[in-house]
Amino acid sequence: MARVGVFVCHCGENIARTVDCSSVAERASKLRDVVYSVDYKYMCSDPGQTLIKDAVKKYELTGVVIASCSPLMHEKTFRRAVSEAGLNPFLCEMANIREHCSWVHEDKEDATQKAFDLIRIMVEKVKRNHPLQPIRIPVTRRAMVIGGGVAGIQASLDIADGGRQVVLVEKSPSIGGHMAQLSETFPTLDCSQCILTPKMVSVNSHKNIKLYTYSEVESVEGYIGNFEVTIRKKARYVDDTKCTGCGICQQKCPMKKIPGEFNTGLGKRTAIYVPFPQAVPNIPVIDKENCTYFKTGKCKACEKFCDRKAIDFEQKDEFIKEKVGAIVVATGYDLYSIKKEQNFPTVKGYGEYGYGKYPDVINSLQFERLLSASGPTFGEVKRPSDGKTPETVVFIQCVGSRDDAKGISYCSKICCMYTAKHTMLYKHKVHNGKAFVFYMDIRSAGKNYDEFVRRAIEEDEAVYLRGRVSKIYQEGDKLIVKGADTLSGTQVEIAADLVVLATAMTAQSDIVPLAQKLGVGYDKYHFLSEAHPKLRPVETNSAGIFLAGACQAPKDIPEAVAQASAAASKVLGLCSSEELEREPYVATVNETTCAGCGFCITACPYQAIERKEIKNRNGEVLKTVASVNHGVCQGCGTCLSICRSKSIDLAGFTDEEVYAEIDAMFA
Amino acid sequence: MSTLNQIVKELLQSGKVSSAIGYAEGTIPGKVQTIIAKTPEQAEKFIFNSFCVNNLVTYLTRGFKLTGEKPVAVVVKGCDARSIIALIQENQLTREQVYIIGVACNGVKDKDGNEAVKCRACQSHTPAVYDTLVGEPVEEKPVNPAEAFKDVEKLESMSVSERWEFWNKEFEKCIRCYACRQACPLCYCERCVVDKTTPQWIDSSAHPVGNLSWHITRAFHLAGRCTGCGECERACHQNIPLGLLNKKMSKEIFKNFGYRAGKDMNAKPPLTEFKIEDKEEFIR
Amino acid sequence: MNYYRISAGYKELIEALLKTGASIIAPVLYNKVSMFRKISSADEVLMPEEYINTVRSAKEKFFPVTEPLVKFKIEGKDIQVRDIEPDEAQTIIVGLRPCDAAAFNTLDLLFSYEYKDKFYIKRRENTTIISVACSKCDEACFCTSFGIMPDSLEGSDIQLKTDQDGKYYAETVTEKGKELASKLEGLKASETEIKSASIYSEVKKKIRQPLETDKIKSWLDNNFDSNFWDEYSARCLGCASCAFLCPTCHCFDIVDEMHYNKGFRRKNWDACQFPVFTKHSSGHNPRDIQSKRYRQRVMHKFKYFSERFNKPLCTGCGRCVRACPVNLDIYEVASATVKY
Amino acid sequence: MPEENINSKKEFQPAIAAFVCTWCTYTGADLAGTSRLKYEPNVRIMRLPCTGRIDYNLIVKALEKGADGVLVSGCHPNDCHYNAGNFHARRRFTIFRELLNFVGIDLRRVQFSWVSAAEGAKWADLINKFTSEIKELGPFTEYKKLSGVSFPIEEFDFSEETVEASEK
Repeated sequence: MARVGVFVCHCGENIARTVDCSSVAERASKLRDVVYSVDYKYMCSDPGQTLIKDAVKKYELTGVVIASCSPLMHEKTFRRAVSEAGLNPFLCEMANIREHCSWVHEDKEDATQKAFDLIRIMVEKVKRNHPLQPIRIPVTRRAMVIGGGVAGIQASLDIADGGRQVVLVEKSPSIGGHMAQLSETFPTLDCSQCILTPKMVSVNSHKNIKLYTYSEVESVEGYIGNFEVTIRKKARYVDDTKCTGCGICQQKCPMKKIPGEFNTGLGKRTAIYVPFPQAVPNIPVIDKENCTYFKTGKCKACEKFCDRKAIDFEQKDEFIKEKVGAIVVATGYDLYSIKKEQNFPTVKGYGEYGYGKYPDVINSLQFERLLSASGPTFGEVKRPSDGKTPETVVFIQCVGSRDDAKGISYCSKICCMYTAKHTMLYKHKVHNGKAFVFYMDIRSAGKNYDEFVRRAIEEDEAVYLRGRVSKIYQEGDKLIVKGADTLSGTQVEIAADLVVLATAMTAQSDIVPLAQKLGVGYDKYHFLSEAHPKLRPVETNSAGIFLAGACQAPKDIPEAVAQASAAASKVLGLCSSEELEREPYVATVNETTCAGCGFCITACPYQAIERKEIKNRNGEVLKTVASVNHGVCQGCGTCLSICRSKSIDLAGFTDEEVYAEIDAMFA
Repeated sequence: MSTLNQIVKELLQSGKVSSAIGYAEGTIPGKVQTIIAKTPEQAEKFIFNSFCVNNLVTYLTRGFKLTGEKPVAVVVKGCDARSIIALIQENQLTREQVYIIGVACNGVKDKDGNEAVKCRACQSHTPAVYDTLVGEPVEEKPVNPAEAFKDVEKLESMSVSERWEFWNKEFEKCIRCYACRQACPLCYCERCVVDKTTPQWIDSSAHPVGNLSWHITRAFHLAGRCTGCGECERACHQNIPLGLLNKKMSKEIFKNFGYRAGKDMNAKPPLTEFKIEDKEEFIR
Repeated sequence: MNYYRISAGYKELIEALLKTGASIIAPVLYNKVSMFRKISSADEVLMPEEYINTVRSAKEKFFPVTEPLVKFKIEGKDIQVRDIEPDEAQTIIVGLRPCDAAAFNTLDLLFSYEYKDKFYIKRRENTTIISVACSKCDEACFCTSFGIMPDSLEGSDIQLKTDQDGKYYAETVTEKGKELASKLEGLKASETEIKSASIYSEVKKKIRQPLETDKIKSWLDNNFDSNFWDEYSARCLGCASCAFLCPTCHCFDIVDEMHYNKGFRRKNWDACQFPVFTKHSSGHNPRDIQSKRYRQRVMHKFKYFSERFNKPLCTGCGRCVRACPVNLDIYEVASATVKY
Repeated sequence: MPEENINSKKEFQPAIAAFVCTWCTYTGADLAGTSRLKYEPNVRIMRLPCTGRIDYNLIVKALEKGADGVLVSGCHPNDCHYNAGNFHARRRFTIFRELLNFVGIDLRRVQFSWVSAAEGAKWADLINKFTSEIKELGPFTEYKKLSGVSFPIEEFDFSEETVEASEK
């Protein structure tokens, strides 16, 4: 038999002014299964809590209803109190007679009646409550970072410095990401490589970081604290345990005219290559597509000259399993490809600027390479077509960005800044050069950002034209750029030597399969979704998986780094104890009645429900049912409403509790 | 082309299937019987005629324990095939577990000998999925969309209180025999929610409250799933127009989410997913 | 035997019945379904020619599909229980077929066996049964298997019969019937005996060959574990159409329905074809598969009930045959047992 | 007590059930309280984790138990604490409403809203409007009639010793 105690709080005058607390307590004492009922001035005060604790013991209460303020205010307080008296804290419920009653109603009679009703409802609920225990999940106290750009590097270093092991997975042969390709960075104009390379080296040498380059995530199993990730280590055809990075193989490779990815196609590389001189690790890979041996079966020049016998043409992709407790996704971005063929069907190409048709119409990253001291022109600005130094350069902003027609409605955020930087760096290298910038708006919010743009205009004499370019065509060795200057209301025609398009940042072309493996949502632009846009910007809706950098949205370096550090701190928080404790509000499947239709599996926002085979003693599968992983379940109860046979129940809000509440509502 | 009987005989003889479910002559006029044949000798009893209105796919649900590792053969019309697709969608069946003997159908009759309601707007005279087909595929004639939902629209044009009267008069007859549920190929729950007693969400008594609650439940649980085979209504000896409720649900599901049940084995049922841009004019 | 000549037609008889002040239950077509309902005018009734048998049997008038037995209230620590008493209204049920009238005699045995069901018994006492002999039958009828004829008097207080001219005669069977007949204004005629019309013997010939119920019973005695059950019941859908329409099926469930602190304990129809019927609270179900449940139905009809009450639990009304969605015909099954 | 006041007490007081999610609407209703906004006292709020948890059964049961109006309220789209519970609920109720309407239940009695944790004022306003709408509609006599037959609650005055049969 249930023995319920009711404790009616006056909250000073806050409740007592409109609710006749003593009469409510008196009426509550007559409710069935209520064995003790009392009112008191401040239930949350020390004497109030003592009153509750004493009553729990004296009357051997099996349930407690505190009629006072909102449970969001004091549920924890009162549950702690009853638990100190030896009662399971989840056998304590609150009737909200302050926020939902005394403060919002004026008529004392009505408010008193309502307060009594709310108590009656909670008495019926608490009678059906089950004692619950917090859920404890063991935590594998190491993390994985996917993506070795600046965000991934930062997150890895922070976690590793925090004393936890990190597995860093990078799909290309070297870490570094897009930042390694940049010449200088805004707004300080410090050399990108100079600030990044030391970090890359630290990653390689850190005792807590295990680095897998030229590797991809194959599959992800498990849940928060307990992920098992399978990594596909792609065949490099170079044994990384033997290679010293001497570089002789690259010198001897006969295939020397392959457009290099690192130099955005502007420079050439060999078939066996290291993407750039500072690559980490400094171990080459053989590009199977372009290797003479793989194409014809003859050559092996690299093998012949390798003293260390590190070349291995027989190497196969390797699969490695890593157990981690948390995952940071830092996969970065792709540059909008401008061409007709796009990575995502929602995005359209940009034919009008002649990109791909005129060699001297290039994108912003290509211009970065032209500016870079380590680039194909060793930092001299030379145009691709004939190597001439361009004397007039037109920069066009918002190529793709903010254009609904192209399927990219968002602002790519960094283009205003890097275009300003481009004009400055260009002017510093080509003193007589003229830079024109077509822009829609200048967005330069950020520390020292607007000052930077002003400098480009005022000191480095970039000409900013507010308007769009309608057409570009070739005339002799000039590119004629036709556009509008909306501020003066005139049509502008500029004969340029080089046109640089500030192309949009888009999601990684291969992000969707990864997002699906991780169970992380993404928006319509395929940027990964954070758990809450304001309050949980680093978490995802899959517990234990965090975001860093431009995989979530366009970001500049400081923002990416900041988010990476934030993600790292989340990971370190998660890894700070051996077990994770969670509120026990989780769903459980009645396997006897479950018909295994799988509707809950589809509907669960957390992918917390999986299939489970029910077998007999002989190991034969009798049926397949749904099974909730309590480590992943967040307790929303969506599965419960989807389940037609009501074979799922949710602790804390069970069907019986809810039914009883409705039954008591208008009694 | 082989006849139905030859096909069934061959399947049972060769051991390709564990059993074959089909139609056989009934004991009273206008009724056909279900036959679940296990031996080739029984093959000669198989028939197909305009009284074969039953949807035999119901026998593929778990309660009948006919499906297993070896496929079970079943005679299906175009409309019935959609129930198979739905069962596959809902993990109750795999395509390999069933050998579909499709029959090209020119329409079947209801219990009064009239063309069955479901045949009037039929667009699947030939099953969309089968392993072998008996008869020539039937050409689909265009159906007047206005015709398809005429009965639903008639009710929609009534006032709310008229509809309330209408349904309560219908539900009043319900004696809770659950023939509607048992005949439905998609009511395969191991324990129907109406049989759940802790708590008893739906009163089991055949009084007005219990009956309304049951019929709301039945219709809603089939929303987005019902393929319109009409078995519920056919099984109801109290002549409650259950199909009307299902049809209304199908209409709304299609109108709001563009989904039709029993079309795509890989589709997600509409109430298990959502679109961010789903309409919400009704929300204040 | 007493016969009352009814000079007027069927409707006049109904009108005369209405004038007695008793509540009159007769077959009507209610919202597309033929069933027994209280009428207030003779125009509502289905004429005997209009139905072979009603879809719903008249058993629900004594044993309703759902009815409260007791009510209770919990106030604080106090629980109060009150019995509910059956109403005492005088009732006349008219227009049932002999098979249905006979069914009441069968149900009487059950509801007065050991526990006396006051609701059933009280209503039965206060009711006069006027059956109508069958001048037609259909392919589902098999009453003769149980010794019931198109003009059997078993269970009737009065039976209406017709001659070739379509005139009705009332044959009074019981004292209750006689008393009622004597009270019917304007309908009293000479107490002349009239020879049973030949149409009934003609109808009898059309009815399915009688089942050999004794043979069936002895087969059932020995074949509880026969494969027969699997073979024949594999197609049973497990609905309760047969049981719920049956005039003799009488299983019920007891449920408590509550509104917070008030409750009714109700008696609801139940059926052995439902999986939950025999499900224990442990989860174990002795009749876990449909073949066991269908076997129970046949056994109860032809064996168990006979063993206790000396008559089978079936009157051959054919409702289950007509209503079964998959044409699982108990006549066919019962005949097949002995040939198996 | 003035005459007018007595009359206003006699006015029909509807029973209103509100099923709300913890994170948005319940918190929003708390805010209405902390802001001391005033609204009609007829509503009984029931806290659930998410609108995703609010099955149609809750609505039907509330009507069976005597509610004259039912309100379901949760987080605005994209604000769901559980990301998608409200989206699932939205689909479910889009269809469920149509069913209720089709069987003849006046949809003015069964309403849905998004009330965020910041919308205390919206909550107070909504409850006032909803209460006055239900007052205008009057008691849900149609459903109460069904309940009257199924569960004649007036027969529980046990003070009288004569107890009548309750069927019919």
